[in-house]
Amino acid sequence: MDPAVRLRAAVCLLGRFPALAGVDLEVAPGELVVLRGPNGAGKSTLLRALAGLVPVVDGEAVVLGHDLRVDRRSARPRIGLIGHASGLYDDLTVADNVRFWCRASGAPAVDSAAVTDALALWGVAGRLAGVVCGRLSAGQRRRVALALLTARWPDLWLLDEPRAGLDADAQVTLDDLLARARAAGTTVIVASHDDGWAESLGARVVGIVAGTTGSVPAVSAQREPAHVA
Amino acid sequence: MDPAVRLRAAVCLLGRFPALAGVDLEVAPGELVVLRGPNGAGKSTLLRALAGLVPVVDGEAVVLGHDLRVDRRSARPRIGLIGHASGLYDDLTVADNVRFWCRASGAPAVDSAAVTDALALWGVAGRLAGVVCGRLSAGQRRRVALALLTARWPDLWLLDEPRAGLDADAQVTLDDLLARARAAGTTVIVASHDDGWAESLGARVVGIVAGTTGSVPAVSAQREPAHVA
Amino acid sequence: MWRDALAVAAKDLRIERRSRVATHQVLPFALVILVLFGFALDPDRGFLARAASGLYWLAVLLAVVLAAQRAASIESGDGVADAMRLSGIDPAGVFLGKALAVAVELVALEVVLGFGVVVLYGVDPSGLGLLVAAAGLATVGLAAASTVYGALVGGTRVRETLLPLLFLPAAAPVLIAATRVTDEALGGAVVGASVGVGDWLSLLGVFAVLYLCFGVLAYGPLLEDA
Amino acid sequence: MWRDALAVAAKDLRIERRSRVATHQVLPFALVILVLFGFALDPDRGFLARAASGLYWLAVLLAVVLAAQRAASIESGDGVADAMRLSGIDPAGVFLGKALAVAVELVALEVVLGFGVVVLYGVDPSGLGLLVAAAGLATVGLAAASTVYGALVGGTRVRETLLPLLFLPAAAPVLIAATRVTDEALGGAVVGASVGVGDWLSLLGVFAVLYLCFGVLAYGPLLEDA
Amino acid sequence: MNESRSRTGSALTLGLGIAAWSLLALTIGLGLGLPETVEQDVYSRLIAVHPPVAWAAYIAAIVTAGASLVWLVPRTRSETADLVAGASAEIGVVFTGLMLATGSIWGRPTWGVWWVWDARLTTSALMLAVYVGYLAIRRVPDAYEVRARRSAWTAMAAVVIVPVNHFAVEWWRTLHQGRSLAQLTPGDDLDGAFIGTMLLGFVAMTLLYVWLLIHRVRVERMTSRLEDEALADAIEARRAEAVGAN
Ligand code: HEM
Ligand SMILES: Nc1ncnc2c1ncn2[C@@H]1O[C@H](COP(=O)(O)OP(=O)(O)OP(=O)(O)O)[C@@H](O)[C@H]1O
Ligand SMILES: Nc1ncnc2c1ncn2[C@@H]1O[C@H](COP(=O)(O)OP(=O)(O)OP(=O)(O)O)[C@@H](O)[C@H]1O
Ligand SMILES: [Mg+2]
Ligand SMILES: [Mg+2]
Repeated sequence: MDPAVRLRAAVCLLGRFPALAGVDLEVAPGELVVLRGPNGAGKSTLLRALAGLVPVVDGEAVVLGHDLRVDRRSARPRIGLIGHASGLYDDLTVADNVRFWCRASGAPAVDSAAVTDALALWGVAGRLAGVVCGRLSAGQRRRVALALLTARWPDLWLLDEPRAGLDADAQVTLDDLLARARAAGTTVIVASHDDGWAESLGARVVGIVAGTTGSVPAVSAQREPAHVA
Repeated sequence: MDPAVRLRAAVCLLGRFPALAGVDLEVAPGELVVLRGPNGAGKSTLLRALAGLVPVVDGEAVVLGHDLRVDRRSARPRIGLIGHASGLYDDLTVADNVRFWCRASGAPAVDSAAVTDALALWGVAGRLAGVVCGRLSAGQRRRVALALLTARWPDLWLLDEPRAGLDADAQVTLDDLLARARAAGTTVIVASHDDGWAESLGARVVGIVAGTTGSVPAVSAQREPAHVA
Repeated sequence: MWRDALAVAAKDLRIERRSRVATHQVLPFALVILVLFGFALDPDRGFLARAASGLYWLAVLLAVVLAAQRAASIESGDGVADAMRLSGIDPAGVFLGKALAVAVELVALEVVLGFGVVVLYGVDPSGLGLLVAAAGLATVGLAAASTVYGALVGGTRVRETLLPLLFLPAAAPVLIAATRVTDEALGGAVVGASVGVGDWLSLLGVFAVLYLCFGVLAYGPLLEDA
Repeated sequence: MWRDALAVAAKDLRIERRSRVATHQVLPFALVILVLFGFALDPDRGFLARAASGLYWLAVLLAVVLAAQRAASIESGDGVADAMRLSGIDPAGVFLGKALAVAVELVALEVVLGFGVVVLYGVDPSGLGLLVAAAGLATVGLAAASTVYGALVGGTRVRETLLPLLFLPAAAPVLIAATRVTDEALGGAVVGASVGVGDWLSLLGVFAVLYLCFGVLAYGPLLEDA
Repeated sequence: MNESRSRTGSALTLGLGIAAWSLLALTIGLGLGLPETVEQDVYSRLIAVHPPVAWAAYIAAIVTAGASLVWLVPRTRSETADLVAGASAEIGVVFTGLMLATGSIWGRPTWGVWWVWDARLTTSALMLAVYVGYLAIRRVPDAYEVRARRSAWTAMAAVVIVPVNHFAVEWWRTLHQGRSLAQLTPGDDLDGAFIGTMLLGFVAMTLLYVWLLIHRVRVERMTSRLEDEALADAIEARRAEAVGAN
């Protein structure tokens, strides 16, 4: 059974800068992988590239059986990405956002059990449903985005620092969710700076430094940060 | 010697919503306080209110000797705020941003030792200095903001989830910085969801729930999230 | 495609209902433009009545720019463009939806502006049938074109300025054609014009169809880059 | 205050040097507007030459809107407004700096547009002294006013649409006065006009002074609420 | 095309250049030889330059669109296509400017003004605006693929102005000359002389355009090659960083 993600010497450019300068990554279906590396190493870029949002200009890149260099779009419906930004319309209420994105991303209907459960699970039902997303707190935006992911439950999850901004309670919810995902055989790739957490997840840790996959540098080794040329 | 911050039954509105509905907080000069509470409890709003960015509409609010309800501006030059947003111009390079903000915020001159040291400390000197801020990674933006704070070294620091997005290396730098701040008698108020870290700092923890200061609820108690009315 | 289009249009109109940009800002803006024309074209010489149709459509055009900017800025919210691309929603649907929303706002705008012209410039409306036909076609064309260019500049951080630069010249044919038809309808027919109303109407029609097709084809690729 | 002003102006101009919005986009846009006017005001009736001054200033006005939008959007970057307020920089300085930057761009724009009008509308320039005086005062006034309104709408998420709505009517006096003076300079003096050039010039001057003072005083409070 | 690494010239372009310039000289020579017509005296000779320039502008616009189409079709996609589109647009803007200039110079004696609000003239002016806009879009910094696709679609939309401009004279009454080729009356030798020089000029102008285009494209290709090399270095540097960090 072929891997969910296979990258070989993949290169991605942001402007003219090689944010990814040769990444090798192989993730088996149902595997949980944590990316870690110094700021600016290219974790976010890597996740966006896997989602087909950043073109891979060199090397090999296959996601869910689709070659990203040929076709960046076919894999997307089966991918969920939680990035630094929430992807919600500031002028729509939580409820309206959920309704629209469920429609758009082929998730279950908004009034289905899956959606209502997900919203309740992340504590964004009730009063919050009527609040305009532009007014939400950082963590609440995260919660809504995660609720949408939970409701959609795609095959490949790409989570960019998912814990950032989540309170203790939501962090527990997240851990439960990842456990369920693992049980359900969902492939999950997480970018995180929280080593303790990564270990507690029992995930395979992949180190990224200066746009290339390598051994995870020790903190001391990073004293001279990687991105200072 | 009167406190650096004194709030009594302080109330703040966002739109028509009482994001702060009666906060009592007293922070002695040189003290390190960590705010913790569920998402949407009002931590960010509280920090912004202390910085005079959100008007306090009721109760008592004195910061660095200035009554916020009378004058929200006088205290600012002595305050530094690291919020969810970095406050950098996307179209200017790191160097240009630093130059401008040093000029603007009455920090030491851009070529002074203080500034160059701070930039080096946070690893945003060298190559990054020439990169447009819009291209920086999440963590790199944080680093630049923190470097500016370090260079300015105001009397009251308001840090909103300062660790978010920082890599292991930068997290160490942050801890060192907070230690130095404490040694220098600088007052620091941090909002964070990372309990372990708060304890490791040996800070006084203040709990905020639904816009009011109270005892820190246990995680179990939060199962029914505070913001679901 | 069509269901997506409806969902998107509904979404945009709901946002409009909440933020009231079109009704509270674009519309007054257009009226202000009419008044400014009045100032600029020293009325004593009284061109206004005669130039009314041209000014009317010029005001519409400028208002469309604002409407399109608003429509584009809706999609430029934090991470929204990415979410849109990831959602796998049919880009053609998105295009049609957004164009539809803009068109709806435009119709309302044109009606009000019409009254504005009648009152301010003292023209007396006639040949309504013709006017409606012209306005209808022009509206579709402008909505489609502005939506396309909105997507074109959507990705860049200089939307405000780039959109008018690209859109206005492209929309010039609509401006002429609609102006000529309106002249005709108002009885101010240009003597000896080698082309009749029919040709102008068909020009409007061609423009609309052209940009509709163009949008349906190009919107996907353009979204990719946004 | 002045040092702050210079720092801010330098910053804005550096951003302009980097993004080239004014030169590559606002300027062409203004020229397009001139052409469109030619279109809309069916030329054969030939009042273009006579209406030239009005249209010129109208084009300038619309270009100012874009320039101001750009200037405002610079300050709307993530957290920038907060940083500005926290920095304790003198708001009056910020205002003067931003206005200065806009004014610099405006001057260039007006010159180029001037040539455009001469060529396109077939006016032959005369009374340069008068023109320069009018343009100078108008520029200061427009830069100041647009900056003030930029700050006024800066906080809202509907900048694109709200700014023109507020600014254009406020700038109407400039439009009228400048137009009249230009008419005068071009020798197209309106017969029997009750007010002379002097009055119009002083109106421009008053407008400029008024908005400069207003900005210096109001900018701080406006930033607070942004 | 190894030599193009060092120079933008080649035997081909040399020949082209010579042909273009000599033909141009010939055209101008003939043009000056043309009789003065009553109403326009010497200016009627501009017919040797003005229409050809205008057509060259058209060709440039069409080539831009064609190259963009080639780029948009995945199978034929190539960086060269994008470069051709860009270069052709740049040259086209120059020619459009010349068209407007020569036209205005011609208009001054003919119509008594530099400019009239005639359909042809207006659409020509818009043509300039459209392609200035296109170049503006090209200049917006972005990843190569992004920029190329965005520009390509813009070019597809922009080219519509050409037919509009061409038929403007028919679609609505205009002061400007009608499409002379359509109304060429054989046997009238004066007309013949004019038309002849005009066609000669057309050939010359086209050659000139091709010559310029080739050079421009080669320059662009060199710069892009330099960028590629710079990129390779950048990748190396980034990898080196990684090694350094471990
Ligand atoms: C700024 C003013 C002018 C502009 C922008 C302009 C533009 C053009 C353009 C775009 C064409 C190509 C027409 C086509 O084949 O589609 C053209 C052709 C031509 N122009 Fe002009 N023109 C101008 C002034 C004049 C004047 C003043 C004259 C002479 C009285 C003139 C005479 C011609 C002639 C004879 C042709 C070739 C006719 C044909 O076969 O199309 N033009 N001009
Ligand atoms: N135009 C550019 N010029 C120079 N460097 C650039 C440019 N664009 C992007 N970069 C660099 O590319 C990298 C992007 O990395 P990315 O955002 O993926 O980092 P990350 O691993 O997610 O970091 P973080 O942990 O801070 O989120 C950054 O180092 C950034 O400085
Ligand atoms: N217009 C409004 N209507 C309803 N609720 C609002 C409105 N504006 C703000 N709020 C609420 O005010 C609160 C703002 O809280 P704030 O951003 O300070 O939370 P926080 O403690 O920083 O949360 P986090 O830990 O997620 O950062 C949120 O609960 C938000 O839902
Ligand atoms: Mg990141
Ligand atoms: Mg917060």
